[in-house]
Amino acid sequence: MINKIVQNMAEAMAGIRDGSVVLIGGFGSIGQPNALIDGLIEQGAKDLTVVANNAGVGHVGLARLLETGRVRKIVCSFPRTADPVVFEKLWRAGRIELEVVPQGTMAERMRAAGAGIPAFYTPTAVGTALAEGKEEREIRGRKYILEDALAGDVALIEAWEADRWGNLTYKSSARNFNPVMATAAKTTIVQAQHIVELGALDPEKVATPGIFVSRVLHVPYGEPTVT
Amino acid sequence: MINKIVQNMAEAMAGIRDGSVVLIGGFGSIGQPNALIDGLIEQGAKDLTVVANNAGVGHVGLARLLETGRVRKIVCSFPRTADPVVFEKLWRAGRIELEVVPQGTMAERMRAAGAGIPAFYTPTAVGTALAEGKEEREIRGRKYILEDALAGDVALIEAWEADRWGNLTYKSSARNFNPVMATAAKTTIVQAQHIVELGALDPEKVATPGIFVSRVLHVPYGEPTVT
Amino acid sequence: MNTMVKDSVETLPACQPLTRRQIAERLARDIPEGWYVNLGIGAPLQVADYVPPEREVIFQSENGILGMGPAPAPHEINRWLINAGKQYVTLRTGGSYMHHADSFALIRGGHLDLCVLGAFQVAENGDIANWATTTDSAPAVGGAMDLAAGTPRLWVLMEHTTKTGESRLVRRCSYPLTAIGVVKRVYTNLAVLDVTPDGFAVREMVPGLTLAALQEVTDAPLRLTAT
Amino acid sequence: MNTMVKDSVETLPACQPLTRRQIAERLARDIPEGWYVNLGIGAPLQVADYVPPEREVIFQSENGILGMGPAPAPHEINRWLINAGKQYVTLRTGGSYMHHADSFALIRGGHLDLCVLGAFQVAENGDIANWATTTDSAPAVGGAMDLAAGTPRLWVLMEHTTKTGESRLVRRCSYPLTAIGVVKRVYTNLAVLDVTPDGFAVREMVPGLTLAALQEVTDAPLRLTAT
Repeated sequence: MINKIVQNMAEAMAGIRDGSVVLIGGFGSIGQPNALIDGLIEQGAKDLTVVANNAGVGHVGLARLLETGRVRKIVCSFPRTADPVVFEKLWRAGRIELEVVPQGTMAERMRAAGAGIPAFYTPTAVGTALAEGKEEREIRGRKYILEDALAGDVALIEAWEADRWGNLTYKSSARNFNPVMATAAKTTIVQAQHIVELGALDPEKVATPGIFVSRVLHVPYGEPTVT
Repeated sequence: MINKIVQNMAEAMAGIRDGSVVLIGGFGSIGQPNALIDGLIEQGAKDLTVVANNAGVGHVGLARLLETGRVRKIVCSFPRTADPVVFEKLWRAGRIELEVVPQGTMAERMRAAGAGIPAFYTPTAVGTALAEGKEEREIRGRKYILEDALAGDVALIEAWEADRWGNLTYKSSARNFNPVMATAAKTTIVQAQHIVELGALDPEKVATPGIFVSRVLHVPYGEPTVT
Repeated sequence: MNTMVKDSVETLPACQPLTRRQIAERLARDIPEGWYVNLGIGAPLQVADYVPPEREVIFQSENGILGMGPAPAPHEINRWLINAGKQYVTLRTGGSYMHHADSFALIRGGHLDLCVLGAFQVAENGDIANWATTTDSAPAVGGAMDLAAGTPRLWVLMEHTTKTGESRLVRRCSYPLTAIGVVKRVYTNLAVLDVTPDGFAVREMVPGLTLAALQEVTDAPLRLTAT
Repeated sequence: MNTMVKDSVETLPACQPLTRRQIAERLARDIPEGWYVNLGIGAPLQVADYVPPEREVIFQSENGILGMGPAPAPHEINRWLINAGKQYVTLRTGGSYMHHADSFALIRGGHLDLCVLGAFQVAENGDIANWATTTDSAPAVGGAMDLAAGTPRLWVLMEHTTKTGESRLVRRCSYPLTAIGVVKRVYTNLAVLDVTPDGFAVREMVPGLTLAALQEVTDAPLRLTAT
């Protein structure tokens, strides 16, 4: 019997290595898998590259991970938030590398990794500082730049419902980066608010099919706070 | 009030021009919008390029459209079926142009068109006859070919439910090419089995959001037959 | 015209510059029913407040909401439903959710009718600079480059000058670019201007203002729209 | 070894070649629980019949089904649910649907554990030819190239020789290629063979068959797997 549901955080985090590329879901704090991030801190992997839309707020979740000094580089679209104190300090001190990527390019680069597309052309960022060093090409009269797929070793994902095959649904705008990151990593680890019986999810409504999921941990944390 | 539901076939087909690229949904006859194809025949546009996974069966639907002689070229992955008599005759007589595209490349080329990606690299067809004339490039140690986006002037789509904003659901495997074609055409025309009130569709379950839909015609035709 | 520093708006004779809310209200009047619209974070988000609910305009938020509604009453907050500005919002009847890759595919694919962004500068060739001014804090681009490059109709909502009186409508942007040649129209506290192949054309000015006086506070050369 | 025409299988001494169903049964034994598997149309589809339901193997059909179940009873047919071979199928509990672009993103992205295809020829370097033999009828590739290029583990199920006794295991394919260097293992009516950097290695043969006798009906050179 396939059963991707793990019983504790240690099982969920098993095998994450130093130097891993870790994709972390969420847009701001909504859909961000804070319990798994805490588990990763506990687990101790270091020299990480983190891919996430934001760079953490206050001293919790992603910010707390950065604060441990285990993140060598962050790839994100918007490191600036209401309270990005941890990231800003590290960045100003030159203790973390930053790759700023347009939000849609970031999503598409991960989609490409999950879809077996090694590189694609895009109009986004043409003629801007973020196109520097990238191949530019005119196609049918318009200029584009070439962007590479962005794959993860591990994805940390937050979902609303999950079954033992790893089928997932999300709640409202908490979907955001989670489904695409699930497709882009070798190992996808999910924290789910609700565990449901196999067959309880409408086959027309599954947002991430279990094929993209490695492990599911039940984390009924309640309501997120916006930060 | 936004209302994409049209009252008759003439309204649905209005403005389709000679020389159009027409994307036609379906995999075999499942999810194939046969009523709209008949409407297109009635409408009379000619010199068409049709993009569809198959090339029609017997003398109905897509096969009937080919039989009218209005299709200059067909782009498809699998023109061979149990009874492809119409297409085979035309093709042997040199009266229709055929571009055979791997099924996944066909889907991805339309997805690219809908997603603003003009071209992408893919491993599919590398080293085969279908890669002839295409740019080959080695990326991170593997060979890929460059494929162009494939856009339509018109898409003909079959859906299960539709509301007045054009939000759509599909039934089972009748989803197939329909959602991706809906994103890839300037004008997307839908035949829907059921028209529902705005708000009746679960926001987490909408498979094609109305932004990709131009017109919806109610066609409660009942059950398809496999051919 | 050779200096960036112009007379500040406050010294303009006999006219009442619009407040930010009034600019939003003015812009909202030009959005017809049925358009799909993305409003950038900050001032542009206020535009939604001036589109009456009976005029169906469908707002998209790049974090995966199509059909975004106004802020919820405090007791009706869905804590998983935020907009791109990370404020609680609602979903309109008929709205739906999608993941980030699909959301930016929609944006990059040119499916929106309109995007409204704020900006530091707009150049007479349609270039926009809205994401970075200094290198003091970490660069943060978010979805601005995707929206600017992807949407066929980009309008900018901004003050005509900076607080120190420098024109934001310039011959060439001095700040880092967001996208090149994409702005179609600018709504400021003093005027509405089209970007044309011949530069800025003034469509309307606040009552009492003259073209000569507007030119005094504008770096780029202005002319009246041909009527 | 210099001619394609070999002694036909019928002349082999003292052994009973497997029927097609028996090859499918043999192959099914090597699929462990938990694998995601695509079975090509034709003979490979029969493999599903020999995986007992209690061993959870998840079958994908490229027309958008993940978790495909067996053929339905006649009174339980869902007419919108067909497999890639256009036969009625069922959805297993836990299964889900996706559109064609997502389905082939899954395939091309290498997420399947196994794909089983039929073939006309397999070469000792892993090349496969399975989509075209003559130019008599219109070429039809379907999803074969995507499956062959995208799946990390490709097994071929085929007769060892053609009806006229020509070997299907060859030094170099003479028919048009489907993909290059991708086949990992071949199951025939006479043997199971791995494709290795040193060519075909025989894992097992039907009882009574010798390597010398197998070599007699095989164009490519054979050796036994090192044990």
